Amino acid sequence: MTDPVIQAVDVTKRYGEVLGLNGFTATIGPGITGLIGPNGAGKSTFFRLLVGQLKVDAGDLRVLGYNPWGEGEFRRMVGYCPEHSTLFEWMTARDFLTSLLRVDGFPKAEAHARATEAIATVGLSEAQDRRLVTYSKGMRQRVKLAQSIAHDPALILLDEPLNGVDPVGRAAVMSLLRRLQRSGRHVLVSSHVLYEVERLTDQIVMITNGRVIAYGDLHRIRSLIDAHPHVIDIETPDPRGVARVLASMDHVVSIEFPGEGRLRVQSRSPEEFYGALPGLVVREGLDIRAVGSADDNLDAVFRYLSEGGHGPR
Amino acid sequence: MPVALIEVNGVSKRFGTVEAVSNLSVELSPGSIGLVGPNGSGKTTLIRLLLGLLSPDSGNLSVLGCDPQRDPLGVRGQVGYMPEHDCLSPDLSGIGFVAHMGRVSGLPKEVAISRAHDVLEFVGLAEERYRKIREYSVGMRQRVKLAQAIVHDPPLCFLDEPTAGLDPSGREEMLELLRALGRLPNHSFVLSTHLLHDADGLCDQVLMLDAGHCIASGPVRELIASHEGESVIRIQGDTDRFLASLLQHGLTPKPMDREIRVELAPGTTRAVFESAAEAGVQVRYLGRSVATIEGLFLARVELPVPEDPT
Amino acid sequence: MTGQISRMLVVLSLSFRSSLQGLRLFGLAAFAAVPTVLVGAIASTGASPTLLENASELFVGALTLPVVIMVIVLVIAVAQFRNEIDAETLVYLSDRSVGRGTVVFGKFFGAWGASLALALPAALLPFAVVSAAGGGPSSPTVVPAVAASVLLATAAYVGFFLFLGLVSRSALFIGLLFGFLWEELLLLLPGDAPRLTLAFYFRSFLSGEISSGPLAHFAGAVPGTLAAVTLFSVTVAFLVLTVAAFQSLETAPDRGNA
Amino acid sequence: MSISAPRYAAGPSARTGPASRILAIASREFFRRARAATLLSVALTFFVVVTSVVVTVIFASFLRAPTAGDFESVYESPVWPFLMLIVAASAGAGSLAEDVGDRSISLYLSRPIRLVDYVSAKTIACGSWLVIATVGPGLTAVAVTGALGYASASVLLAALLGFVATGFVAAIFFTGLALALSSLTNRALYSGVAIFGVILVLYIGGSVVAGITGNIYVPYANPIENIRSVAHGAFGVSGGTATDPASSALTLVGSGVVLWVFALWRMRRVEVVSE
Repeated sequence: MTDPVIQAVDVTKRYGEVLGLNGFTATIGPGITGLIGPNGAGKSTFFRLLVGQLKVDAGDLRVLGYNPWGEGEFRRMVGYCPEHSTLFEWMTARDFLTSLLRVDGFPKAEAHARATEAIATVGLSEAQDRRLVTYSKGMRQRVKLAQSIAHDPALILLDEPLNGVDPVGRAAVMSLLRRLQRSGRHVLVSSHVLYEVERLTDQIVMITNGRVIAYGDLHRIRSLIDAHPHVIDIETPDPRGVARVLASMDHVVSIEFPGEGRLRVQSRSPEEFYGALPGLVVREGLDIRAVGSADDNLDAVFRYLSEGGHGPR
Repeated sequence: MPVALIEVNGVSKRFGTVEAVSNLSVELSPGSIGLVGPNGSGKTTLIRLLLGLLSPDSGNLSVLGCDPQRDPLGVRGQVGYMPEHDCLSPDLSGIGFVAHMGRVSGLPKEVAISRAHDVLEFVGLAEERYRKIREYSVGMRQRVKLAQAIVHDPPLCFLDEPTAGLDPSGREEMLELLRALGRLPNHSFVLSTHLLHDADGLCDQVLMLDAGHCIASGPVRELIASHEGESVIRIQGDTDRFLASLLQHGLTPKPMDREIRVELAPGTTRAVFESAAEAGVQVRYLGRSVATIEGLFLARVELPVPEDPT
Repeated sequence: MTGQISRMLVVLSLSFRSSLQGLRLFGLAAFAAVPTVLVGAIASTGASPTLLENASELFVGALTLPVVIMVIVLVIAVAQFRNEIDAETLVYLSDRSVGRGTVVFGKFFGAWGASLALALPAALLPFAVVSAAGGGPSSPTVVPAVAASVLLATAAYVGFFLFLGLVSRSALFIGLLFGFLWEELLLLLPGDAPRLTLAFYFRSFLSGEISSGPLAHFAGAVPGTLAAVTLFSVTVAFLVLTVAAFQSLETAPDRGNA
Repeated sequence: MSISAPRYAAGPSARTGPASRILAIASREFFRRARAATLLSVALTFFVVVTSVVVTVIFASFLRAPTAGDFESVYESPVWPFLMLIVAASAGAGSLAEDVGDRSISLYLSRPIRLVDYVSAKTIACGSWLVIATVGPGLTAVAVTGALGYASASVLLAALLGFVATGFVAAIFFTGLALALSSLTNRALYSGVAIFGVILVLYIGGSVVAGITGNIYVPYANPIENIRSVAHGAFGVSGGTATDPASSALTLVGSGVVLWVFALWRMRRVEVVSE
């Protein structure tokens, strides 16, 4: 077992009466991790604690083994891409990155080389000598991303990096994050566009109201929710025949026929259902044209969890 | 034949060396219109041209039968505008702000106030309307922005990225609101977005821009029908083994993101389940790839999507 | 890796450049040019060199120090932290491995340098106009004394306004009240009240050199060394306060996105 | 939060004309400025002007019958210009800057109003506060002295006209200045600092240069000197200022208008729909 990248134990942070985090406990391992939760759940507060912009009120927070509040060279091991999009508007992108790298202690020539490289990585080379005030929202996201990776940190913290980025840019950012992961970097990325996180990683931390409601592997999280029956839609030319076979499974609660050539199965244990399905199809010679579940995505899991486990809609 | 809501004839607009809109001609009829395209594709410039805030270098436009060039106030009197960015005065209450914008649009004071109450109720802020805007959350601010755009009951609204910054439930609620707005008779809107998912299931027409050019326009249903996809599989388990297994069954799978795409002849889904059984993985999803506006867009612009050699 | 000193120089250059850019540079430079332009205008009427010398000395006490330099320092120094906190860009400096004390010193010297870049010409160029018109200073030490006074006055004001900008949301408004009410009105009061202003010290520092205009009242009020030491200590005190405040500063995310 | 069908009023209602739209913006701007700083500075102006005028007139009445000139004395004090600076900064510095800053300007300009309507509305609001601060205290002082019976009806009438004329001229100038400086920035406090800086530089610089050179045109560059001169003319006080009252009035009104046009020109550059 490798050391956790981020370890939070009972972290609490308040702003006066407003609660940011409340008994937040999570262990975040290597690779890409998605941090998801609705607006106001505490995502940005968590990031600000991780980069030492805020001090925990209670509890213990370790980032790469360090306490993030306070100064220190370990800061160079962390890169942070904040959510808001204002920059040093009067500078050019290259100037901005070079200055930040020099503030981080890189000698001038190296800072310049690294800035140019990071800008090329996010695909802004053409615009690097334009003043940032002329940049669009999508370009700003990329500048922020570039400054968070330019100093080659071990841990990269990205607060909503896909917000305001068009499909072209999103694809580029996501492939960059995977490249970073493959080269051994750890990435914590928050988003509320859930299908994007789902495409990026299985490791997630779900928070709401300043608390972790689930963390770990997405599919394991889902299989933990046994009390949450899945509705699975199946398309087949022979619904009755398929229904007869499926009805033999004891976790199948109900079977409906919502329309021509379609079947809706409700199962108490989706894990077992999906596990048994390929074998059944082969053994019984079923002709299943399509299978899928509206509940089989992050959105559904999240909705289920944040509603406090009141069962399916 | 319905009357055209918006007509654009050969419009070009250039800023310095950048041609923001390039010889654009399009005709849109009343309804819910999605204006989609990546950042910098000319969406914003087009809205500014339609509101009469910019003059085209060439060509002409018509909005609800008015020329925004010759009669900008005539156009702006009939349209509502919801900007993308924050634009609310924090020191006012929701009701005060919306009523004020109603009066600026020419509603008499009493009408403006009663309309403000109506639209705030419509956007679901009835309980919070007397609170100061500075206390509003992101979602509430988006709602106030929508409310001020429809307070004078315009037949056409321009909505610029109405779901920007919203979380899934907030986004869903906003889209639901827009659907409700689109169902009203004689109420059209132009939804400008680069979150193409937003336009799915909400817009009945689409105008797709890329680098100032129109790459598709017309009713969504017709456009999507012309774009058929292949089959999509999502599994849980060992992807590499499953892929190898599919290859053995004579299929040519293409791993994409977290999905696998594969061409399947009708009635050959069985090979998928056999492969799954051999590889010991679960088939979590199998189906034809759903034709979406995003899919249509990706197909039209030939994106340089970086493939991951996993 | 480079040390804290060279990192401070980078912050300094960032602060200096951000202070002197765009419309703000234009506006502040216009203010800074006023005394010189006025002396030049008087010179163009063919006034005698003695009269010109009197005018330039009068401007230092009546216009340059209390109005022109006050406006320049107020705008530049308050903006250092305040604008970055308002625009939420402070995080780009404070999440780096640079020490927070280093950032404060970088910003102080950057703002001080930017202020001096405008304030010194504002105070000294009128004397250059005088000598170009054939006049000479009333005493050989008047120009160095004015320069030293501007150096000390701007340092103390930059220190105070830097602190104000870090800790108060309405720093510019408080600064305005301090600069034009506190500093001016307390000087008019009898007794020891003027000793509560900073202006009292750098004015008495100059009073041996300039005897016309508002500075005349301060002849020998406080010995020059004492005045200089006082201004220096005020500067250091506010720097220490600023470092302490910045080290415990928490930048909370925007409401609604917490 | 729930979603329900909107209850639209039956049929489209009649639209008002541009005048009432301007009025809507103007009244909103006026009340928005009614903050502590504005109210306090206006109240302070009332207190200072009314007490100083009433006291001066009462003292004068011990020696002779008070004249309109006794009312005018308030313009000679160094406190009055300072009060005007605070009022102008708190009532006008933010009028355009804050809308650009919070970007609500983009909403106004997407509405059926012209830019000139918008700037006019802001002018009305800022001008109203300044008129309240310049004319109001004078009229109150006239009413108080009249009620106490210290001055004759004809003197009171002359003083009243004097306050109105001087007040309006000063208000036009300060309004133009405040809007012009407000249009340059998106932060109200910068334009506030600039109002102080510009007036104090012109005031102090102008009087020093005029004193040294004796040039008779320099005082026209000093707005405070101009206002005093206008006051002399309006109250029928002879001599005492370096400028001609009519020319001073023209200078103030003219520069006020030029500054206003500058503000309008600046606002044309504001981007309404941002990328």
